[in-house]
Amino acid sequence: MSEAKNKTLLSVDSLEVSFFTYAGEVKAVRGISYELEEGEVMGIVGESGSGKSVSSYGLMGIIPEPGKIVSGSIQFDGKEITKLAEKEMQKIRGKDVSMIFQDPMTSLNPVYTVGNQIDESLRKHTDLNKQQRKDRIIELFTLVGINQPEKRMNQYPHEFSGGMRQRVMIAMALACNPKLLIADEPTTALDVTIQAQIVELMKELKDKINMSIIFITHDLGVVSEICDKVAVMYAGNIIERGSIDDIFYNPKHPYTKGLLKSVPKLNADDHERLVPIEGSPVDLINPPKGCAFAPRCENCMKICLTEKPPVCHVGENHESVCWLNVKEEFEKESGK
Amino acid sequence: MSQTNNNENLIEIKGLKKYFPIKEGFFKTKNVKAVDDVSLFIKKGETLGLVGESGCGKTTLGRTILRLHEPTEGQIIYNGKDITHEDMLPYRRKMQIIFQDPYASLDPRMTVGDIIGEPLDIHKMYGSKEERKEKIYKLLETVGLNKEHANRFPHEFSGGQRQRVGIARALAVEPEFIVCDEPVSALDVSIQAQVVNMLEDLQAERGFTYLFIAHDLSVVKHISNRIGVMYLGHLVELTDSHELYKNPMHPYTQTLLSAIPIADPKVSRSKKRIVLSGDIPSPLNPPSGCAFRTRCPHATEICSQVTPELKEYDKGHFAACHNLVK
Amino acid sequence: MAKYIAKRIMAALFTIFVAATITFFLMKLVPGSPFTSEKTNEIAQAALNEKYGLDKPIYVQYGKYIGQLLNGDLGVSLKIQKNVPVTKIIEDSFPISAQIGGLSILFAIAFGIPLGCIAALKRGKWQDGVIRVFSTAGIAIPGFVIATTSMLIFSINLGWFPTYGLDEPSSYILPVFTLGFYPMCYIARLLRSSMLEAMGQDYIRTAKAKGMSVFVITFKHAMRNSLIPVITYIGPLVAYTLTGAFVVEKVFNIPGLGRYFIKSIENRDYNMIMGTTVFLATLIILMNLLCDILYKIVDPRIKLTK
Amino acid sequence: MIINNKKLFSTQIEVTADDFAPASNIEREKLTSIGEQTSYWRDAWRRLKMNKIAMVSLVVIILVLLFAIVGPFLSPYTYDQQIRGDENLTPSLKHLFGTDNLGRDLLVRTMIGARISIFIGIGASLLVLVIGSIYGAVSGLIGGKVDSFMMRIVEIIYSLPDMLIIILLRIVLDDPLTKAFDSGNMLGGLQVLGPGIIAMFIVYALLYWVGMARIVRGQVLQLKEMEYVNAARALGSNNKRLIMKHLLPNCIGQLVVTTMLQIPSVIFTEAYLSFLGIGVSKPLASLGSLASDAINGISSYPYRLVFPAATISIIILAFNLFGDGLRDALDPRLK
Amino acid sequence: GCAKKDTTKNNANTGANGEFDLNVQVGPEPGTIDPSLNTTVDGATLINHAFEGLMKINDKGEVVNGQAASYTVSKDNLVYTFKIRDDAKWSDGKPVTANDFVYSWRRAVNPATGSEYNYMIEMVKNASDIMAGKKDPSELGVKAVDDKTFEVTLTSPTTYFIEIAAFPTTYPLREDVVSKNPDTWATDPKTYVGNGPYVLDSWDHQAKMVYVQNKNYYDVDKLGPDKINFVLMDDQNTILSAFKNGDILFGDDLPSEEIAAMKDKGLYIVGQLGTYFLCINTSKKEFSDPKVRQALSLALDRQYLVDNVAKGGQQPADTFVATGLADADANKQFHDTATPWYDLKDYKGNIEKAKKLLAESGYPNGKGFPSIELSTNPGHEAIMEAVQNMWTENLGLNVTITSEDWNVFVETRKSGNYQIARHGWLADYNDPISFLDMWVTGGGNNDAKWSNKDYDALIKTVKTSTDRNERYTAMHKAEDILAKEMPIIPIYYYTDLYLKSDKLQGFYSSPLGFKYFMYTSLSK
Ligand SMILES: Nc1ncnc2c1ncn2[C@@H]1O[C@H](COP(=O)(O)OP(=O)(O)OP(=O)(O)O)[C@@H](O)[C@H]1O
Ligand SMILES: Nc1ncnc2c1ncn2[C@@H]1O[C@H](COP(=O)(O)OP(=O)(O)OP(=O)(O)O)[C@@H](O)[C@H]1O
Ligand SMILES: [Mg+2]
Ligand SMILES: [Mg+2]
Repeated sequence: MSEAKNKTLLSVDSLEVSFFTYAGEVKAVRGISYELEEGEVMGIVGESGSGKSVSSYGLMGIIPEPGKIVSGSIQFDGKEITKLAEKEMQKIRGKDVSMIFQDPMTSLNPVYTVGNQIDESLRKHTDLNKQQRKDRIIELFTLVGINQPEKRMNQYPHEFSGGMRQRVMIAMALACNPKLLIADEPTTALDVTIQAQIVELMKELKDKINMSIIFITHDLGVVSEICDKVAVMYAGNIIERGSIDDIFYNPKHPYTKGLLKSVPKLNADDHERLVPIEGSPVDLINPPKGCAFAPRCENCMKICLTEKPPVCHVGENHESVCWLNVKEEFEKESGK
Repeated sequence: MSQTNNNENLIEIKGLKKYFPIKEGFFKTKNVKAVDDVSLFIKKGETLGLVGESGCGKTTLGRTILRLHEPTEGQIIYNGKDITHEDMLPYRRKMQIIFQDPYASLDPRMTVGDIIGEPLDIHKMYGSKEERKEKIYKLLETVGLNKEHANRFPHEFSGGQRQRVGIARALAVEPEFIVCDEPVSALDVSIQAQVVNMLEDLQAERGFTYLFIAHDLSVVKHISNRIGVMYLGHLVELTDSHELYKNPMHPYTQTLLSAIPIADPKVSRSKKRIVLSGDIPSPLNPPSGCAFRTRCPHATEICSQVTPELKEYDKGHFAACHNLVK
Repeated sequence: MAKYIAKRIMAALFTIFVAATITFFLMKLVPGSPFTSEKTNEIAQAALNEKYGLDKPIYVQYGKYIGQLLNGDLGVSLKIQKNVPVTKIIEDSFPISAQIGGLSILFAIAFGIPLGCIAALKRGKWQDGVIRVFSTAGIAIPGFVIATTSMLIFSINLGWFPTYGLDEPSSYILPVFTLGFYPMCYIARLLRSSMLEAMGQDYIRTAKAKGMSVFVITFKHAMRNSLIPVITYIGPLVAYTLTGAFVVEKVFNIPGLGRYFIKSIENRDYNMIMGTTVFLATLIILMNLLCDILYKIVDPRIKLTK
Repeated sequence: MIINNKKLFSTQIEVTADDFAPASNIEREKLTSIGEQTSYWRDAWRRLKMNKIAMVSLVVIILVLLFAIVGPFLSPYTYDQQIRGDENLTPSLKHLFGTDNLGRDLLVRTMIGARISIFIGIGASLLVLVIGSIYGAVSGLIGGKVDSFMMRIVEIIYSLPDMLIIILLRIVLDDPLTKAFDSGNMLGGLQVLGPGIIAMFIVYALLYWVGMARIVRGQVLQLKEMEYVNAARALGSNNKRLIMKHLLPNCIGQLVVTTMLQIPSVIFTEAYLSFLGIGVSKPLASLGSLASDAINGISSYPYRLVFPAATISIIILAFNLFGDGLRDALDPRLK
Repeated sequence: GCAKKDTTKNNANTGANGEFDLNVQVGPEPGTIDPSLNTTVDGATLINHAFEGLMKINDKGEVVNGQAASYTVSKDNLVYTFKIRDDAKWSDGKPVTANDFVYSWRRAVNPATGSEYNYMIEMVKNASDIMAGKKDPSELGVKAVDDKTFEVTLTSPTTYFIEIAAFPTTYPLREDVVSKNPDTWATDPKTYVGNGPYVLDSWDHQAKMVYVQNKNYYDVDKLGPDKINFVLMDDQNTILSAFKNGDILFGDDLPSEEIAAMKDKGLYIVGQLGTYFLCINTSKKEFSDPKVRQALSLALDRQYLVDNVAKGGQQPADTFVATGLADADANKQFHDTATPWYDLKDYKGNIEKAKKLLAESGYPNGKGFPSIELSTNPGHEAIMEAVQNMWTENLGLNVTITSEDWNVFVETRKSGNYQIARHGWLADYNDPISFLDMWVTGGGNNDAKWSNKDYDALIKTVKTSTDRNERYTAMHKAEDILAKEMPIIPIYYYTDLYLKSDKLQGFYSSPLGFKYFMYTSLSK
């Protein structure tokens, strides 16, 4: 956890992203706000389809067609990213902000050597000459733990295993020493032993080059290992965010609580039944009027059905977006 | 899990091998030894968990048992009958499989009703159209969906719902034995719990026997009576699930256990994990001797020369390692 | 590699043999002979049949032909260029057809690929609409119409190009254009859809995330991955186009091989029919093999195995 | 604990105790009930409707069909009516498309030609679709030796001289077909079309499906690795079921597009087959034969080429652009 | 097109240094230019520029001495003796001798050569037997009396023999050259040694054949073009385009639909010794009644067909033997003295007659008459459509059209597996018997399967008689029998159409359609 206040690197304010499809407007991200300091690691967790990836594509300016940023602002390193021209964005992408994608198997272009694909980025963003670039690639490969870098850089992605490919992706993302690294489920496709390697690697790197990381995953175990703070997303909203301890030991939102409960405990001696969150995810074309989680929420109240819950500060740097917090306050006030 | 008193083996496999011939370059064919000499049994009503990292041959083993792959060598015995060379059609009704990927395993152009109805069609399990419909609705209900869902297409469902459809399809033939091939790996935790609960409920109700494959030890441990650990086509450890967690013998099992991320920041901060160096070797070129020796912290001379056999070290606790002293 | 190719060639020889056999018997089944004429002269025809061995039982003729074929001898033309060895006719005319055909394929590729890319890139925009309509229209206009009208407009009305022959460089323009127009449009269509597919792939997102320009993304990352269907299409096309296109050769009076395919059948010039068939079969099979090798070059994941 | 009042107030809500009463299950369920329940086809149709180019094409197709099917009934002339004194007329009010050298009205001939060409184009393309896709699917699914053998056959058909086969077929089929037609009712409606067109369909059935077979095979090679194919196998599906229920339906986009591309080539091939005595027999006309006849008088009577060629282009354009739209609409993954 | 005229290309018609290089088109790639093997008119044109026979055709269409300085005929009209010019030379400078003719004539009749037109010299003694393989070629009735005297003995008197002596089959060949490569000597400019005005210089297959002047030709000084480029083309539109563009000054074909537009723009229409007709399969029972055949014939409006479909300035046919053939009186035409089969002008009357005839034979208004299949081959459908329409409208018959590939069509017609088929006949020499001979019972070309004893007898008379008047009377009588029996329905007499630039002077063509460019010149 960060003690002294560092410089804010990124601040996102009421970001909304929609996909304009034939079926209607898919409101994939519905107004999220957060800040990230230098050298800080933020985890984003949440259900599949809750907008974790799309919101980070927003940061990179690579929202796929037919998606658009509808409103909101993204301040990165003092620049308003949403207003930058494509050419300007190209200069930032891969240099100041870089991203590791969910699926290492498909995120590398199968027809070019991995060296070529990293080199491309260096050529674009640095003034290094050919030899220097090669040296840099070798350096990066060594950094991410790929043996025989000279040989490996001339191989094609399909000649690498999943874990190795993910390392290549990381090396690619680190090529220009970015200030912000967005890691979108970098370990989901890997198995545990390899996952452990990657997580260790990222931790090391964070310390070495003091970059900020946004770490997207739905594996709470991984979050607890690497993150300083966590944002929990549901149906395009951040419904709770706070420090890692806040979220794990003092969750306020029923969804967060449910999420934590549904993880099977390895060390439980007796067989106990898992506690899932019943119900299924929201249709983002017609999101519920009130709280998106209401249909699945055990504590659902009348107001949840009709009104959007407010953002409540439930602790220092701990926010929860839920009427329950209001209810608590309300009850306290009305002296119940 | 309800321990069954029935000691009868529903499934028994002996020395099962499955090699995939791969043309390497232009000259030679090489074998991918996806499953290499695996023997085990599953008792009636029991859940056998199978873990191991990606590519170690879990899926192949599961599918070979169902004869979706023809075994290269070895025997598959179902309910006392050797079915290694039998016509499988009648057994398709008794042995079913739930697939790893709920997105890929449902035909995107069929309605959910037709997907679930397909096994009924194949095995002609209904007299009239009405009956077929009824059966489909019943199955949907069983897995917690409702009949309106029958006319929808898979892409309209969430991952968890799709996995339920896959389960309903497997249940349609009223099987005795189900291979659950990583049924929850592609789902996020909240939905994963829904599916796991449902599988457990069904087993309790109907006495199913499961082979439950996953690489996530915590889920497997939750659901299984016994667990087998695979590494590169070999079964390296097999024992009761509690025993495995408490007393892992094989160094690979130990690594696996230590690598599981715990959703608890305090624990994770304090935890010591064994981080393996090196990548998983390719099943095309498995290391000589013990397959794990290239990554094993305790490897010795002998490991590179002799393939260790699966031996019973404790009662019901099998492991394959040279450096275990009983 | 060598072994793979050797194996493929063995299979190819067999295929050619079967194709030749079928053609041989088909050809003999069809009424008429190279010496059929409106003015019957039975004596002369009998003499001709004897001279060229057509009086023998069909299996004898077949045996003899296959024997010749194994020696690389395709016999002599019976009608079209009487008594000239078929191999010589092919040697004379194939290079010309191949030249025109090769150029037209280059033309089709050189314009079809960028058009397809642009359409994919500007999906849904007006450029896409224009290219889609244009390329579909190109497929919708019969080749003989394009050939004849372009000759009428450009050679006669405008007088830009000569009406026949290949004496000047400018005389290549119209035939190459007409021959290449259809494949160009086809390639554009094909590439557009495979590019759209490729553009949706994860690695394109990766490239974007690296800050690559649209140009690099399109032409470096997306295109190479979209070429497989184009190669599949071009394979047999190259074989057909190199061996000449009847319509274009006829209209522009190009002394290529293409006209012989039809003429030989019209004239029942048996040896020419066999010669052209065997030649085309060889080329088609060769192109298929080449395609498979090209796949490998374009996409290193593909293994050259059957 | 601090309530972020600003935010709360910005929502302009007065909260009361009642608001915090638990909601009933029924109320909650109301939220989840999805408004409109669409079926696959309705969904596809909706997507198609949103596609402007496809809809315009559909309208054009309908107009062309009206032109071809209803048009001839509205015309004062018949397609084979030779009007003495009206030879070689340029387009005028009396004959909108002009007349040919026998004094036949080209408008009605173009209409009849469109009717024939559309019929042949669609009919033969469907034939190619059926044969090619089944052949390709079988080859791809079974794989191995069967596959290479089947692909060798395709290669052979590619290299056989089609004209030879066509001439031969023409002869072989002539007698039986004429007899069948003479014997009357057994072939029912086909009689109107004449033996030439039937022969043409047979040619397609024999020769021109190979391209389709190659394409489908390629698709099937990919699709058969899909998990749902394994699932169907695990349920006991045989190959036939796999092909009909899973593999072919999942190639549908490709099939639609390729079939649409097949239509022009059928229409052109028909013109060329007419020369060999297969296809429509005179004085019946197809667009292809009208166009190729007109080539002979292109300098003097350009309009004779322009109208049929333009009709061909419009038909094919409409079908293809519609096909593109259909492919997109039929893909449930594209929202 | 007017934008381009000043850019007339160098290769078109004027050579590099003011030479006269003529570009013409007379046909597509010839199958062969071996005089013994040739069967085509365009092939003959190409041969005529490289070879010369004993006789040749002059610009008036007359047969005049060619390589022969003179000739004599024996009293019985059976022995012809030709004196060969002293200055007759081969293109390589060797003199032309009587042996060259002996060799060539023997070669033509030798079955091993495979000559299809050797029936042209059937009348030479023993020719038929040799062709049938019954006698040795050396027994042919030709001999070289000395180097410069060539003697031919005929089996029967043949009035048109002297014309035959101008036909390519009879041209001399060089034994030393030909026997070395008997099959291929005529495919290579190097071995293509001729005795004609020009020599083949190069041959670009399917593109062009270049002929240059033969310096050893006796008449070399009078030759026109320094070089003749025979451009080989077969697409009618392309020929027309090339002609319009001035790329060629002569073209032998054009699309029929463009004929009207090209009138006065270089289109020439000349008569040709040929008739276009329909052939009725008289062996079919529905056509066994001559009245039916008459009716079918009368119902056709030939003037309409010629004006609107054929369009080539053809003359509607009212007899079988074409115009352009001399009658007994050489100054009159055979056609003009023949009795017309019907009145071409009175179409309406003809139809009435046709209807009556059809009714008489039991099919009033065509009722009960089986459906007629009209067989044709590609390229002739338009005329058949018009015919179909006339029969349907005028006689109430049901007619379908079947179009077949040329070879198949010819076989169909020969085998008698048809009802009515289109047909055409071009004379091989200038004598009506070339037409009438066709319909003798069992004749190889009698596709009508028609038989008439009187007719056969008349034809026999014609063939054996040496009396000009007797022959011609018999031929007229024979034709009258055809008129009554009507196994064939004449439609029109062929014309030869070609495009010739006004600049090209001195060109002429023969009644058989051979084209002569050797004496052409360019006008300014
Ligand atoms: N191209 C697109 N067109 C339409 N909707 C899209 C598109 N891409 C994403 N969406 C929608 O946006 C929503 C958010 O998707 P996103 O990928 O951000 O989810 P996620 O939280 O990353 O899920 P996961 O954990 O599965 O990666 C989803 O409902 C998805 O359906
Ligand atoms: N059809 C096949 N042909 C060739 N090799 C195969 C085939 N199927 C599987 N393999 C190989 O066999 C090995 C075992 O694969 P398998 O799918 O059984 O692994 P797994 O343990 O199920 O992995 P995961 O956890 O990723 O599902 C892998 O190396 C795989 O590449
Ligand atoms: Mg995501
Ligand atoms: Mg698996």
